Amino acid sequence: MTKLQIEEVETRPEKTILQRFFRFVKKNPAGFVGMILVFLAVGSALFAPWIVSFDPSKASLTSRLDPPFWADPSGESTFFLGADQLGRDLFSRIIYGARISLMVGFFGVLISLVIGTIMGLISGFFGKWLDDLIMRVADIQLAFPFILFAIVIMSVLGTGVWKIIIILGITYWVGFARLIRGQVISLKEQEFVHAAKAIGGTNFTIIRKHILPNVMSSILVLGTMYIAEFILLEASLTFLGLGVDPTIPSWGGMLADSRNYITSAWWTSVFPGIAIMLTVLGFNLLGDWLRDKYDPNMKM
Amino acid sequence: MVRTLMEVDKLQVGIQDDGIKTAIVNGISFQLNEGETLGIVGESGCGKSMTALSLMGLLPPGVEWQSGDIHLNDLHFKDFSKKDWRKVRGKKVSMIFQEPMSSLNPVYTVGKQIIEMILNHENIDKKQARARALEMLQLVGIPRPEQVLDEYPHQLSGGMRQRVMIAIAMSCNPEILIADEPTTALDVTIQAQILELMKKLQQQLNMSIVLITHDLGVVAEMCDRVIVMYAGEIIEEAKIVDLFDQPKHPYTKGLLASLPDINEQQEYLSSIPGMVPAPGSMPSGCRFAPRCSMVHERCTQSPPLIETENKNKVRCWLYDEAKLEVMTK
Amino acid sequence: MIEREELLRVENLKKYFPIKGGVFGNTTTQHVKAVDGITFNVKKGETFGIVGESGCGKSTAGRTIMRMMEPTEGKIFFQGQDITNINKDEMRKLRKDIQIVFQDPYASLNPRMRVYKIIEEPLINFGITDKAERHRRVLEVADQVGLSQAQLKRLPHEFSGGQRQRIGIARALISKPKLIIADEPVSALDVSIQSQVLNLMKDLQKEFGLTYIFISHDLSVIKHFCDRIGVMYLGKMVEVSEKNKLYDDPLHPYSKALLSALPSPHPLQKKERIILRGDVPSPASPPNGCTFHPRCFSCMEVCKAVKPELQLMDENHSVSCHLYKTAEVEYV
Amino acid sequence: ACSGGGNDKTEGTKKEANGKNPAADRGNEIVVGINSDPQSWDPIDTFLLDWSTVAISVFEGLVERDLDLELQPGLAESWEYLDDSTLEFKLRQGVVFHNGEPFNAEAVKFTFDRLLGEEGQKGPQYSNYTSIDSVEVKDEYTITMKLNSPDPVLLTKLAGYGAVIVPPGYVTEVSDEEFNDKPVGTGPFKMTGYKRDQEVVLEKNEDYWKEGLPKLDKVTFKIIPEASTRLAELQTGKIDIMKRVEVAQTKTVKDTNFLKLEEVGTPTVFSLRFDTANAPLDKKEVRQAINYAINKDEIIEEILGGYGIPISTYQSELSFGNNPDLKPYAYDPEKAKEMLKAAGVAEGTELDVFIPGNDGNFKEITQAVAFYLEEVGLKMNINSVDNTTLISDLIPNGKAGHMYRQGWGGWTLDFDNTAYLMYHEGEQWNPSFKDEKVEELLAAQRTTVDQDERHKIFMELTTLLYDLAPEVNLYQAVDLYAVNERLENFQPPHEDRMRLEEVTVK
Amino acid sequence: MIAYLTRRLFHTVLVVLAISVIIFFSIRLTGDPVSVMFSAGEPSKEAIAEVRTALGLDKPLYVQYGIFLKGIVTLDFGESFRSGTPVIGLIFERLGATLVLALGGIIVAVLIAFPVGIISAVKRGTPVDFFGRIFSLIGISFPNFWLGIMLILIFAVNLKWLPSSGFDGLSSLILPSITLGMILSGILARLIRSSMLEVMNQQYMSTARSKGISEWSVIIKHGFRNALLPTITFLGLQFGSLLGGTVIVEQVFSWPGIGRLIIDAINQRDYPVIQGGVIFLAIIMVVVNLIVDLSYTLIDPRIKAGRGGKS
Ligand SMILES: Nc1ncnc2c1ncn2[C@@H]1O[C@H](COP(=O)(O)OP(=O)(O)OP(=O)(O)O)[C@@H](O)[C@H]1O
Ligand SMILES: Nc1ncnc2c1ncn2[C@@H]1O[C@H](COP(=O)(O)OP(=O)(O)OP(=O)(O)O)[C@@H](O)[C@H]1O
Ligand SMILES: [Mg+2]
Ligand SMILES: [Mg+2]
Ligand code: NI
Repeated sequence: MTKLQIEEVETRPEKTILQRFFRFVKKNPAGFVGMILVFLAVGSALFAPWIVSFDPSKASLTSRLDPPFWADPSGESTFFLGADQLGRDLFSRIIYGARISLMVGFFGVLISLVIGTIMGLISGFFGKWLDDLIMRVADIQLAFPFILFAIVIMSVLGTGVWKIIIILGITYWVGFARLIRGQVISLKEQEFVHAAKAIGGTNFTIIRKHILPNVMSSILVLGTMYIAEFILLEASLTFLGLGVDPTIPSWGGMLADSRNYITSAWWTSVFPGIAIMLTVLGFNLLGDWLRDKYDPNMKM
Repeated sequence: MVRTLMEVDKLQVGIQDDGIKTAIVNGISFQLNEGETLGIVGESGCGKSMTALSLMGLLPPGVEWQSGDIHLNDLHFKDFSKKDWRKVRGKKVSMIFQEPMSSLNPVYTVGKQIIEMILNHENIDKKQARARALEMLQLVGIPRPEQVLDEYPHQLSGGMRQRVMIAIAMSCNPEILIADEPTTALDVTIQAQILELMKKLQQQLNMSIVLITHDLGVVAEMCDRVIVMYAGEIIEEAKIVDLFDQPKHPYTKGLLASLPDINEQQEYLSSIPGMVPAPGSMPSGCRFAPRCSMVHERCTQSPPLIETENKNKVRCWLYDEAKLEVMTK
Repeated sequence: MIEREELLRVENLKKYFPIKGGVFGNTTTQHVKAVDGITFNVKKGETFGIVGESGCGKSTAGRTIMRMMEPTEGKIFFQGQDITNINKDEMRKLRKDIQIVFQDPYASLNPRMRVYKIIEEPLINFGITDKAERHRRVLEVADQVGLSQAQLKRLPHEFSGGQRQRIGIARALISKPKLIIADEPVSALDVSIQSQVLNLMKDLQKEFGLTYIFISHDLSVIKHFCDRIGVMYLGKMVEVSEKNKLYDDPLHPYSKALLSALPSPHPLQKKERIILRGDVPSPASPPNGCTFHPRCFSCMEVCKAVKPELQLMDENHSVSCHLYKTAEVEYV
Repeated sequence: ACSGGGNDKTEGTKKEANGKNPAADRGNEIVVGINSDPQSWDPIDTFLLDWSTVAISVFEGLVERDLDLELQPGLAESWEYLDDSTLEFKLRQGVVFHNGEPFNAEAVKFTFDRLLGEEGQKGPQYSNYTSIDSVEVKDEYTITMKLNSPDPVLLTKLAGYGAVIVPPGYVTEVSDEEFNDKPVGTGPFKMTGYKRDQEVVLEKNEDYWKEGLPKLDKVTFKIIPEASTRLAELQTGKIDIMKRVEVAQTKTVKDTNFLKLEEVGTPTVFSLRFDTANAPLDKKEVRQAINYAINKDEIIEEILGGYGIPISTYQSELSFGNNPDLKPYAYDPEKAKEMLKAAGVAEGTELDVFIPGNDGNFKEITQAVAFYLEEVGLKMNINSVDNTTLISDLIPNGKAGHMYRQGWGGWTLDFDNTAYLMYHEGEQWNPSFKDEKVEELLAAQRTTVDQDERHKIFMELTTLLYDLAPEVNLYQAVDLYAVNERLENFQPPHEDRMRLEEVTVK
Repeated sequence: MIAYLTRRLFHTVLVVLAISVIIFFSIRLTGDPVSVMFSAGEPSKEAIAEVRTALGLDKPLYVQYGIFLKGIVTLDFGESFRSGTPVIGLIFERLGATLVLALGGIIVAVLIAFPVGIISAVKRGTPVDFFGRIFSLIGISFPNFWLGIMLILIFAVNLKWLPSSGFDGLSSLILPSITLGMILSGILARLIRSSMLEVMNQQYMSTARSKGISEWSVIIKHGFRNALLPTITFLGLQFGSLLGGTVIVEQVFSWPGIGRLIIDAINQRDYPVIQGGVIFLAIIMVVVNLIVDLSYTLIDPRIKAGRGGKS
C-alpha cells in the first residue's frame, strides 16, 4: 500500500496588510476611531512646531479675542480658530496644548502605574499582613480629599506641571493596586503558577515571569483610561486655581481660564473643549478596545 | 415499524468571516426514532455540541445556520422565527448541558428555575407549578426535595445539580432530550447514578434521547445507535453492537483500539497519530486522511456516506464498491 | 519479582485546610481534612497509582509530598532523607529530583510564555547558567517528547491538549528528576490523544528509569499504567494493592463499587452494577466511624462508630475495612 | 460720585429687542447674587468684604461712611475730642434694635467691652481697635472713649466692621454661637433667614430711625460662588443684582436689554510687589526699569476692558495720602533696557512670579507682564499657587520668588494702613523691604492727629516710595455690578457695602 | 461575623487614626489660619499672636493633636475658626444636600448606564453598541465644570426650563444630578457592559434559553441579575466618595454640600472644619465600604471565601 502525503490546505488565503487593516476597521470601528484620535493628539504633541507657524505664546493685546476668520463678519481676523484673551493664536495653542495634556496623562499614569503595580503585586501575592497594610494605606489615600492633598503637596514642593503629575500619580496608584491585587489573587491559584513553584522558581521569578506578564494587559487598559481621566483632572485643577503655569498652553488651562468668555467669545472655550473631548474619547475607546481584546471571555 | 421523530437533513452550521464561510458542522443528516437513544461520539471540537445546539436553535453568536433543515414531526426548524423556537424549546426538545456547575443560575433557587420552565409552557398557576417541580425533584431521586426546592445551586453537589438540570429538562415532558456530555464532569460512581436515572426516566416517559459524549463506555452502556463524527462530518453511523463488534471506519477502529482494556494487559496502547484539523484548515478530500494508516489515492477526493449492512453507514472509500478496482490498478 | 529499593515513603501524612467560615469568610471554624493520614511507599522505577473520586484528596496528597503545600502532620522520606522539615530553599533545590505534571494542560502553562522558555525555566531555576548547555538540553528533551524545534517558538495556545501535555512533561523532565508526580495527566484529553501521552510516559520511564506517582480517577487508565495502586476515599487510603490483585479481587466495598461503575467496554457485556447511594460527603465534616459507611452497601453497626485501620491482608495488599478485621491481621 | 473709568470697547451694543424682563413680577423685593458666605455674622469675627455687603443693612456703627465714603454721623449724632486721648459721643435717641431692645450708652459700652475683651480677642477685628482703652457711660445717651495712644484714623475705624453696635441683652441671652447665625442690629433691614452657603433673607425694619426708609420689603442674598452661574441667574431673572461681574462678562450684560452694568472704583489696588531681598531686585534701578517696561495702560485698556484706574503708588485715589502729582511710570521699554544694562542685569535673567491661581483676570495680566518683560530681556516664570498658601505662608516667609501679586484695600482709606503694613520693617507682609527714611516718616505720621500735618508727611512718603519702587503698581480695581433695569436708585458701593435702603423697584 | 466586624472595626480605627495624623500635620504645613483671617486687616505680629492664643494654636502640637483625637472619639471636632459654629453641626447641615445630590447623580447614572450598558453588551459589535458606548463616554469626555456651565447655558439661560443654581426643590436638583450622573454613567455603562458580556457567556444563559423563555426575559432576569452584583459594589463605593463631595459640581451649581464646606475650610485653613470634615468623610467611606461588603455577601447567595477582591 502506498503511503500518501495529504497536504493540509489553507482554505483561507493569506491577507495583505491593507486587507487586514480594513478587516480590523470593520470589526472594531470604535477601536479604530479611538486609535485615530489618539494618533492625532500624540501627533500634535510631537510635531507641534511643524504643524503650526504661529508662536503659541506670542501675545498681542490688540487682537485679543479675535474670532475665527471664518466667523468674523468684519473680516479682520486672521486666526484660524480665533484668538484667546491675550490675542494668542488659539489653533497653535491647542496644538501645543496637546503636549502638556498628554504629558500629564502619560507621566501621571506612569507613576501611578509603577507604584500601583508594585503595591498590587506585593499585596496580592504575599497576602496576609502585607496585604492588610497596603490596602489600609489605599483606604487612607482614598479617604483623603484630593484637593487638600494637591494643596499640601504643592505648598511643600511648589507648583508646576511636574508637581501636578506627581500629585496625580500618587493619588491614583490605588486604582492600579486594587485591580492588580484582585487579579494576582486569582492568578496565584492558577495551575501554571503552581507549576512555576514546582520547577523551583523563587517568589521573585514567579512574580516577574508569570504574574506580571499576565496582568500587563489589564494594566494597559486601566492606563489608557486613566490617561483620559488625568487630562480632565488637569483641567479641574486649573479650575480650582491649582493648575500649571498659565503661559504654557494646556487644554485644561485654556478651558478653565476662558470659562467666563463662553457666551461672549465662544471659540475660546469650545475649541479646547473639543480637543479634550476628542482626545479623552480617543483614549477611552482605545481602552475599551484593549479591554475587549484582552478579555479572556471574548476569546474564541 | 419504528416512527421517525426527528430528521436532520444536510445540516450545515458554520462561521462567516469576511464573507468566507467556514463550516463547523458540514452537511450532516440523520434520523432519530421514537423512544431510542442515539449516541453521537467524536473527539473534542468535532462539532458535537454545535449539532446539539442547532437542534435547539441555540447556536452561539457568530455561529450561523448555513443550510439544511431539521424536521420534527411536521415542523421545519429552518424557517423558524424566534417565537416559534420558544415554543419548541423545553416543550418538545429539551437539553442538558455538560457543565453541571455552571448550568444553573447562581442567584435563583432551584425551585424558581424549575417553576420558570413549567410556567412558561404549561397553563397552570404558581402553586401547581411548584407541586410539579417537587414531583420532578422526587422523580430524579433528590433526597429531601422540599428543602432543595428552596436552596441555591451552590448548596448542591455536582451530581445533585445535574439531577436538577435533568428535572428542569424533563419538567414539560419533552419528546426529545438532548444530553450534551451529561456526565463528563462527574465522578464514576455519580456518573453511574445519573446514567441509571436517565435510563429509568426514558422508560417511564418514553422519550428519545440524543446523547453526546466522547466516552465510548457511556455509549456502549446507553445507546441503541451511534453516530461517529470527525471534523464536522458523520463518518460512521451504526447499530451499537455493530459498531463495537465490527467498526468500519479507520478512525472508529483507532478510537476503540486506543481505549485501555481493563481485561487485558497491554504494554502500549495503540493510538491515532496527529490531531483533529481545525475548522479553518480542513484537508481536501477525506478529512481523516492525514492521520489514516489506510490512506490511498482515492482519499484525495471526499468520500460519500456509503451504506453497508444493517442500514449502517460509513464514509470511507474502503467500503466503496469501486474500491477494488482502484486498488488493483 | 525483584525487590526494588524504596524511593519515597509517606507516613501518616495529613493536610488540613482551614475553612473560612462565617458569612464573610474569615473565621476559621472548621478544617477540610483533604488528606487525613495516608501511608504508603513508592519504589524506584515503579509506578504507583492513586485513584479516587473527585475531591478525595489525590492532588493535595501529591502536592503535599513535594511540599508545594506544607503538611499538617506526618513524615515524608525521599531517598531515605526526611524532607518534611527541611527549609524552603533546600526544598526548592530538591525539586530538581521531584517533579510534577499537572492535570490541566491548558491552565498549567503560562499563556504568555513561549514554549522554549517554559521548558528552559527549570534549568535557570536550578542554576544552570550556561546558555548553550541549556539550549542543548531543551532541544534534547523536546525531541524526547516529540516537539519539533519550530514548535518551540510558539505560545501554548497554539497547541492541542495532547501537545501541551507534552510540553508539561518536557518541563518536568528537563531537570532529570527521579520521581515524577503525574496529577491526572490525561484526564483532560481525548481518548486518542490520551493513548499518545500514556505511551510517551511509558517510553520515558523505560529510558530514564523514572518513578511515577500516577494520579487518576480513571480505573482503566490506572490499570493499564500502574504497578501498585492506592484507592483513596475522603482523604484516606482505603486500599493499597498490587495491580492485578486489586482488579481481580477488590476488598474494600468502595473499590468494588468503583470498579463496577466503570462503563462496560462493550454493549453486550452488561454487568452487575453496584450503584452507590448518595453523594460524596464533604471532607469538612466527614461521617463518624468509617467515612464510607453512609454509602456502603455492606455497612455494619461497628462501621458507624469505629474508624477502621489500614491492615495488611497479604503481601502487597492492605485494606481499611471492618469486614476484614481478623484477629491475626497485623497493622501496617 | 467718584469716577469708574471704564469705557466701551464694543460701542453701540445691540440689545435684544424682544427680551422680556424675567424678574418683572417679583414685586417690592429684590434678590442679590453674591459670591461667598462670610459664615459668621458676628462683626468681631470677620474681615471679609462679603460680610459687609450684607451686614451694612443689619448693623450700624456710631459713625458711618456714606456711599461717597464721607464720614457721617451714624448712631452717634455728634462727637468731639475732649483732649488728645478722650473722645465724647452724643448718641442718637429713639433707636431700637430689631429685637426691640433700646439702643443707648450701655449698648455702646457693651459693644466695645466685648470687642476688646476675651471674646473679641479671638477674632481679627480686635487688633484694629487696640488704641481704645475703655468706653465709659456718661449718661444714657452720652459716652466717652478713652484712648491709650493718639489714633489719627480712629473715627474712620469706628465706621469699620468691628465697631458696629450690638444689642447687649440679646447677645448675653442667646449664646455667642447663636449670634453668629442670627444677628440683631439697628440697621434698615433685619435678618430673618440664613441658610449657610445658600441664602440670607433680610426684611424691612419697620422701626428704622431714618424716616421712610427702607423702601424695599425684602432683600434676599443668594450665595453663588461661580461667576458664570451668577450671570446665568441674572439673565434668567432669578437675581436682580449681581456682584463681581467679570470683565469677560460685561459684553453679555450690556447685550441684555433688561440689564445694566454699574461700575465703581474701589480702594483696592493691585501690584506686583518685589521681594527686595532677591537679586537683582535689591537695586532700585532694576525695580524702576521693570516699572518702565510694563505698559500698564494697555493692560487696563485691553485686559480689564478699561475697568481699572492707573495708580502711581500703592493706594487708590480714594485713599487719604494719595499723591495726585505723581504720574505712573511711563511705558518706555528702551529706557528700561538701558537701565537694566546699566545695572548689570544680563539678558534673559529669570524672575519668579507668584500669583494666586484662582484669579483668572490677574493670570492674564501676569502673562501680559511677562510678555512686556520679555521685550526688555527678562524672563518671567509664572507660578500660580493656592491663594491662601501665598498670603499666609509664601509672602510672609519671603518664599514668593522675585515678585508676587498683592491686592490691598487699606480699609481705613488712609495710607497709614497700607504703608505701615507694607513698608514697616518686620510686618507680616513685608518680608524684606527696608528704608530708614521710610521708617522715620511712617513713625512720624502715627504720632499726630493733625490731618494736615499727616498729609504733608504722606506726600513726602509717596514721593520717596515712588522713587524706591518697591512694587509695580498696576491698577486700582473697578468693581462691576450688573443690575436689573427694574431697580432704581441703586448705587454701586466703593467698598462692597451695598446700601439698599434707598433702592426702589419700578 | 462578630470576629469579622471586630477586625473591620479595628482596621477602621487604624485608618481613621492614620488619617487624623496626616491631616493634622499636613494642613499645618500649608499656611496659617490666622494670617488668612487678617488677609484684609491690620495684622500686627502681636495681634496675630493673641488670636493664635485665643484659638489654642500656641499650644504644643502634641497637645493640639490630643485635643483633636479626643474630639474624634466624642465626635466633637471643636468650633470653626471662621464661624464659631460647632463643626459637627456644620457637617450635619450639609449632609442632606450632599445625600440628595449623590442620590440624584446615581439615579441619573443608572438611568443612562443601565440601558446603554445592557444594550451595548447584547448588541455587541453592532452600530448600536458603537453609538451607545460613544454616548456613554461623552459624559466623561468633558471636564465637569465645563459640562456644568454648558448645561446651565443651555437649559437655564437659553431654554429657561430649569433653574441654574440653588438648593430648593426637585427642579434645582436636575442639572447638578445630570452633570454628576453623566460622569458616573460613562464608567458605569462600561462596567455593566463588560459584566453583561461576561454573564452572557455563561452556561446558565443557554440553560435559560433552552427553557423557551423570551430573549429579553433571559437577558434581564438571568443575565442582568447576575451582572448586577459588581455593579452594586461599584455604586456603593461610588456613593461613598460622592458623599465626600464633588466640589466642582457643588461650586458651579451653588450646591451647599460637604465638598464645598471642606474646600472653603481648606481655603481659609479653618483647621477644625478641615479636620472634622475629613475624619467624618473617612468614617463614612469606611462604613459605606463595610456596608457594601456586607450587602455584597448577602445579595450573592454564593458565599464564597476570598471573594470580593475585585472592586
Ligand atoms: N462561538 C463559536 N464561534 C466560532 N467557532 C466556534 C464557536 N464555538 C465553537 N466553535 C468551533 O466549532 C468547533 C466545534 O465545536 P463543538 O463545541 O461543537 O465541539 P464538540 O464536539 O462539542 O467538542 P467538545 O467535546 O470539546 O465539547 C470547534 O472547532 C470550535 O472551535
Ligand atoms: N487550597 C485549598 N484550600 C482549601 N481547601 C482545599 C484546597 N485545595 C483543596 N482543597 C479541598 O481539599 C479536598 C481535596 O482536594 P484535591 O484537589 O486534593 O482533590 P482531588 O482528589 O485531586 O480531586 P480532583 O479529582 O477533582 O482533582 C477538596 O475538598 C478540596 O475542596
Ligand atoms: Mg461539546
Ligand atoms: Mg486533583
Ligand atoms: Ni463716588
